[in-house]
Amino acid sequence: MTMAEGAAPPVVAEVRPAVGSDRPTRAGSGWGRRVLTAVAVLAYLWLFLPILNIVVFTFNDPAGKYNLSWERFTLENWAEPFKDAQLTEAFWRSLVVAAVAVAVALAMGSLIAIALSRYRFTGNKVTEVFLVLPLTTPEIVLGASLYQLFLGRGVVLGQVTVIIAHIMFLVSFVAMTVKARVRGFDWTVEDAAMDLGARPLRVFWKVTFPLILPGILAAALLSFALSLDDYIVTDFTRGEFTTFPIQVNNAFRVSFPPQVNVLATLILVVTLILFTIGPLSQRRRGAAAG
Amino acid sequence: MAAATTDDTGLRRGRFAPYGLLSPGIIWLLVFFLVPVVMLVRASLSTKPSRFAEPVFSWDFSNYGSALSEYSDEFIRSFLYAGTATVLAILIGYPLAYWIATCGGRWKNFLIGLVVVPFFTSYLIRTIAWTSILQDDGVVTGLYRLLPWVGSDGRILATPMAVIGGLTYNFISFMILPIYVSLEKIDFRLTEAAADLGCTPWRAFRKVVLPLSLPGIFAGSLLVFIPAAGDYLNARYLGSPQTSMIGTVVQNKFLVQFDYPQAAALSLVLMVIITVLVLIYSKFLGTEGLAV
Amino acid sequence: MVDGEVARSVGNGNESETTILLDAVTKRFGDYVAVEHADFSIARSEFFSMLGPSGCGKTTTLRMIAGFETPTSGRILLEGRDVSNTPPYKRDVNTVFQNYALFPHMSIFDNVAFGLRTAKVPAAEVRTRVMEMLEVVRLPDMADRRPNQLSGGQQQRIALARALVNHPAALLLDEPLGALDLKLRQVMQLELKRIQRDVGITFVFVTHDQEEALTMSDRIAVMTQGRVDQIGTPTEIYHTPSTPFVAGFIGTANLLPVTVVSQSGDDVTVETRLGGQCTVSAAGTTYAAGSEVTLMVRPERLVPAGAPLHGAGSGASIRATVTSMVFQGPVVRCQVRTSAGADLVAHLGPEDDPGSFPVGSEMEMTWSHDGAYLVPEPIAPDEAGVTSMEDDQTAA
Amino acid sequence: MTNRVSRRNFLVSTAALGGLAAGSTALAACGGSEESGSSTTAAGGGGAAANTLTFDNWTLYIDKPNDDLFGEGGTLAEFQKATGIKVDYTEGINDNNELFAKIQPLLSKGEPIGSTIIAPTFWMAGRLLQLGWLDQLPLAEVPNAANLITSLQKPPSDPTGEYSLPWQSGMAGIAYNQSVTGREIRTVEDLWDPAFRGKIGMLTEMRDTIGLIAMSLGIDLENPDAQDYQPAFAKLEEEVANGQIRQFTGNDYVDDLEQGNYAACVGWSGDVAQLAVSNPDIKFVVPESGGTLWFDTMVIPKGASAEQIEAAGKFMNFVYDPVNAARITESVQYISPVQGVQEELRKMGGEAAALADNQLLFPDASTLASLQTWGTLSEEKEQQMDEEFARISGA
Repeated sequence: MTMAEGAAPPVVAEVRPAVGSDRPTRAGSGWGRRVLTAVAVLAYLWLFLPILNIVVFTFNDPAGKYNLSWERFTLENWAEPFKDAQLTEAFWRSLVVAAVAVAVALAMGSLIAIALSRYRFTGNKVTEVFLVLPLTTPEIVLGASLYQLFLGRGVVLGQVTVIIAHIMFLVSFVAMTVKARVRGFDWTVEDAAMDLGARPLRVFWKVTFPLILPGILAAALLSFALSLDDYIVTDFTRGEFTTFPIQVNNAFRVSFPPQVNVLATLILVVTLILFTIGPLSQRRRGAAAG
Repeated sequence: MAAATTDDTGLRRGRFAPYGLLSPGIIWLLVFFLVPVVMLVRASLSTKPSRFAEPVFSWDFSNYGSALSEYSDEFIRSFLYAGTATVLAILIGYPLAYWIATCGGRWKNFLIGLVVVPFFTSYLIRTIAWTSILQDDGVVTGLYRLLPWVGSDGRILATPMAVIGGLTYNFISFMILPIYVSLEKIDFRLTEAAADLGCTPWRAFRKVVLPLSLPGIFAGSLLVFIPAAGDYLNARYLGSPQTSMIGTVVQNKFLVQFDYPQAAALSLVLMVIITVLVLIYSKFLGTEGLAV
Repeated sequence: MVDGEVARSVGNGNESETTILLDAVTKRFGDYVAVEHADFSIARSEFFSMLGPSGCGKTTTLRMIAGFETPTSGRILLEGRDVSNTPPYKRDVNTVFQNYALFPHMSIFDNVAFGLRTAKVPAAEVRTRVMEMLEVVRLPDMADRRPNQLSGGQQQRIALARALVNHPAALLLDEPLGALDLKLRQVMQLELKRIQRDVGITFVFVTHDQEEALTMSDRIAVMTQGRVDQIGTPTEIYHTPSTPFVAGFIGTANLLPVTVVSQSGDDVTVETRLGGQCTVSAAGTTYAAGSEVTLMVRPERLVPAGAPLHGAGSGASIRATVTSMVFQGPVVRCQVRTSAGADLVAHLGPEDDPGSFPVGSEMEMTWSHDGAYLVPEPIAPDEAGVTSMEDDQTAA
Repeated sequence: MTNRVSRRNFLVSTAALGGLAAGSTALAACGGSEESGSSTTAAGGGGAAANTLTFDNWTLYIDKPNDDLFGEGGTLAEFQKATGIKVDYTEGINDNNELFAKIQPLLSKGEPIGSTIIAPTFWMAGRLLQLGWLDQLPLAEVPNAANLITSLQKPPSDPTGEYSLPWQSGMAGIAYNQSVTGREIRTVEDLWDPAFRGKIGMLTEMRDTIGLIAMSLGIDLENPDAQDYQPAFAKLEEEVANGQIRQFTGNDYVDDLEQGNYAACVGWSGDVAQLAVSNPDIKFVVPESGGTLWFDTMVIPKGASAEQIEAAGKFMNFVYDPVNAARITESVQYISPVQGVQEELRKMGGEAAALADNQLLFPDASTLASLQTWGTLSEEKEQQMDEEFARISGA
C-alpha cells in the first residue's frame, strides 16, 4: 500500500531491501552453497578482469603509440591525465552531452512515468507499448533512421543532433525505470497534502517529488552511464562532433595513449564514490529514523 | 498538477492532465523515433540512380530481396551469436544474482552495485582491454593452449569465441539486474515450505524459485539479445572477417558505401525480426519487466 | 474566507448550528450516477456517519465535501459558504484517509506539522501545537519516527492528529478503521469517540460497518445506490427503518411481505401471505387498506409460542419448521422456515428453552405487539425472510 | 577561439574597422562606455577570422604531439610567427569514406564545411574534384610548389595539378615481425604460407590491399578502368575463407604486429619506420611484385572566402619550403613530397640525419620504379569494387 512495500525497484543503485530482508535465506545445502559461492567469485573476477587491465595499464609506459603491451611502471600518466588534448576535449564534450541529455530526458521521462502510473486514460496501453519500442529497437536502427531523418532535412549533424538522439533513447529508459519505481505508489498522499492546504505546486515539491526522487536518481545515474558510453547511435548522428568513445575508436587507428585508461579510470572512481555515498546516506537516514 | 483521484468510479480532474504530462516526451519520441523509422521504411523502398545521387522513392522491394539473400550469413551469425551470448549470460548471471539474493545479507546492495560498476568504464575501452588480455602471446591464451584439444597455435582473438565472449561480457548487466529484481521479490520461506514438504533443495529450486524468477530471465534475455544482435563493435575489435555481424554491414552500407536503400532494408529486417520476438515475449509476460 | 457568500436562507434546522449543508447534490461520472440528490445538513460538533455498502456513493459524497470532486449539480455549503467549486486546499475541512496517506518520507512530527507549516504558522507555535496534538492521540514519543515504523493503529492516530491539528471546521473520515483488525478497531472506535468529545469538532465518518456506525454516531445517513435512504439517530434507524434495505442493512431483520387490511388509530392490521393477521403500530403513518408493505421483526423479538414475549402486548404468530439451532454463547441462533419458504431467525435466550425444539420439529413463532414494525415499502415475495445473514453470523 | 586575438591582429582590425568602431561609439553614447568597449572587442574578433586558417588533418600527421601544436619551434607556431596567420588545426580525419560521409551533405548543397584545407587521400581528392566540390588552389601564392617532386606532379587524380598538392606520401608494402615469421618475407605469396594461418593482416584501405595482391598477379593499377581486378578479389576471398587472414584493420596493425597477433600484414612505410626504432624485429618490405605509392593531399573545398583561400596558399607555400618540410618529415616519418628535404635533414644532424638515409623515407630509384599509384576509378567501378571489398572483408 505504501511506498515502502511498493513494487520492488528494479534499479540497482537504489535497490531497497524488501520488507524483512534480513530474514534468513537458504541457498540449499552446504555443498550447493559452496559451489554457488565459487561460481559467483569467478563471475566477479571475470567482470573485473578488463577493469583491472585498464587500471593497471594507467601505470604503463608504452614503447609505441599503443598502450596495450606491458613495458614498465610509471606514474607519469597520472601526473598528466589531460595530456592528450583531443581526448580530453572529447571527454568534456561527452560529459556535456550526457548532462544535457540526461536532464531533458529525466524531465520528460518522469512526467510520462507519473502520467502512466497515476491516471487511467484512453491510449494508456498504446502509450506503454510505444514506450517500449525504442528500447527494443537495435541501436543501429535508431542511429540509422535518425541519420536518414537529419540528412533528408538537411540538418547539419553535430552536438545538437547527438543530444537529440541521446534524449530520444533515454526518454523511454527513464520513463520505464521511474514507472517501475512508482508502481504501487499511493497517490492519496497528494490528496492528503492538498487537503492539508497545500497548493498544487507545493504538493509536487513537498510530497510527489521527494517520493519519486529515488527512482529519478537511479534513472539519472544509469542514463548518464548510457549516454556517456554510447557509440553506435552517436556515430550516426555526430557529423564532425566527437565524443569520448568516438575519439577512442578513431584514435585507436593510430594510437591508444595511456590517458585513455586514465580518463576511463577517473569515470570509474567517480562512479564508485557515488555508489558508496548513495547507500551510506540511505543507511544514515534509516538509522536516524530507527 | 491537478489532483488525481484514485476513486474507482472515475477521474474527473485527470481528464486532460495525463496528456499534458505525456506530451513532451511522447512528441519527442514521435518526431525522433517514429518519424525516422517511417523515413527509413521509405528509404528502404527507394532506388539510387547513381552512387552519389539522392535516393528516389519507387516502391522498390528488391532491396529486401537482396538484403536477405546476400547477407543471410550475417543475419544467421548475428542471431546465433546473440542467442549464444544470451544463454551464456543466463548461465553466468543467474548463479551470480541468486548468490547475491540469497547469500548477500546486508551486503546485497553493495554486491549488486558492484555488478554494474564495470559498465561505467567505456564499453569501447573495456573491449579494447579484452584484446590486450587475450593477445596471442598473453597469459590467457597461453593457458588456453594447454587445453588438450587446442593446438599450440590456438588463439582466442579473431574467433567467434572472442566475439560471443565480448557480447556476453558487455551486456551481462542487463541480465543480472532483472533476474536479481525477480529473485528479490521471492519469499525464500517458500523453499523452506517446499523442503518441509519433502523437496530436495535442487527440486525446491526447480519447482519454486526458478518459475518465480522466470520473468526476470525473460526480460534479461531480451535486454541482452536485442543490443547483441545489432552490435558491431565486438565483431570489429574481437572478431575476424568470418565473424562479421549484420550491424557491421548496416554501418558500412550507411557510412562508407552510401547505399542507403539497402542499408535501410537491412536495418528494418533486423528490426522486424526483433519486434516479432518482443511481441511474442510481451504477449506472454507483459512489458513491465523491461525497465532496468 | 475569500468568497463570503452567505446562504442562510437555504436549509433546515438551526442555521448557526449547521456546519455542512448539502443542497440537492448530484454527482455523475458519465452515465453513472454516483450520488443522487443528496440533501441534508450536519450540525456543529456532531458525529455524523454515512453508512452503506461499497459503491453506494458515501465516499464520493465525502470527497465532494473535501473538495476532491465537484458536484454535477447542487451546492455544498461549509459554515454557510458555498464551496462547491473551491479546491481542497482552500477548504477548512481535513480528511483522514482510509489508508492514512501519511507522507512516508517525513517524520511523524513533520507529517503532523505539514498543514500548519503550509499555513505559515510560526515555528514555535507549530512545535507546541504538534506536540499537544500528539498528546491528544497519546503518541508523544513517536515524533521522530517514520510512518513505516508505526503499527497500523498508531498510523491511524497520527493521521487523525495530522488532520485535527489544523482545527478544521469538520473532520472527514473515510473508512479510517477499515485496515485494522477487529480488536484494534474496537479500541480505536472508543478512542475516536473520546477525541471527538475532547476537541468538539464535527466528524463526518464514512463506513460500511453498521455496528461501527451504531456505536459511534450521533446521526447516521444510510445510503444505497447513490441515494440517501434514511437519516436518523442510531435508535431511530434500528427500530424504525424507512425502507426494507435500511432494515436489513442495520442489524438483522426478518422481513415479511404483508397487505394492509385496516387501520384504527395507531394500530394497523396486516395480513401475511399465509393468511394470518396481526396488529402492528403505525408509528404515525397512515396506510391505505390493501397497500403492500413490509413487516419487520428483529430476531431478538421472535420467540417460540408459549415462551415469555420480548416486549409488551401480544402480536401474532407463525408456524415454521426448525432448520438449524446454533449455540452462540449469550443466545442460541434458531433458524426456521415457514411453509411459504421464508427463512426466519430468532435469537433465543435460556428462558426460551431452546433444547425443546429439535431440528426438523414444527413450532410456532410469535412476537409482541411492539416487537414488530411496519416498513412502508413492499418487498418481493422471494425477498421474504431474514436479511444480512452473514452479518448476523459474524456480528454474533 | 575567435576571442583569442593577438595584439597585432587586434590593432590591425581595429584600425581597419575604425569607421565602424566610431559609429558604434556614437551609438553607445547613450549606453555607457562599457558597451563601446565590448563592441570594439567584437569587431576585433570578427577581423581575426580572416587571419585564421582552419586545417582538418589526420591524427598525428604533423610535428609536435597534438597537445603541443603551438609549442616553441613547431611548424604551426613558426607559420604564425612568419605570417601572423593562426592555424586552427584539427585532427578530425580518420577515414576517407567517413570524411566523405560527413562533408557530402554540405558540399552537395553548396554550403561551406567549416575547414579551409582538408587532407583527403589522392583518390578521394579525385572524387571531390570530379564532383566539382573543390576550389582551385591559389598557386600564385605557392611559389614553393616548384619544389614538388616530379613523380607527384599532375597525378591522375588531379591531371592539371591546380586543385591539390600532396601533403605526405608513403608506400604500402608488407610489414612483418621477424620474431614471429622466423624468416624474411619478400613477396605477397609469402603471406599465403600455411605456417602463418590466422596471423596475416590486411588493411581496410581497399586500394592498398587489393593493389598489392593485384600487382602480385601482374595486374596493373595505373589504368584501372582497363583492368579486371576480379582475380585479386578472388584471391583475397580465398585467403579469408581458409582462415589465412585474421583481420582487416587501419593503422592499429602496428599494435597487432607488436603483440605477436600478426606475423605479417599489409602496412604503410611511415608506421613501420617509427615502430622499427623501438622494435628491430619489425620490418617493412616492398614486395618483389611491387608496392603502391599513395599520397594525402591538401585541397580547398568550395565555400571558402577569398581571404581564407589566400591564407591557405600561404600555408601551402610555407610547408613546401624544404626547411619546414624537413621538420614535419622528421616527426611523421613519411615520404615528403618536397625536394631538398633529405639535404635539410642531413644539415639537422643527429637522429634527423639518420632519417635521411632511411630507405622508407627516401626510397631508392629501383624501389620507386616498382611502386604504382592507382589511377582514377570510374564511379561505377569504384562502387562495385568497394562493395566487393566490403563483402569479403566482412563489413
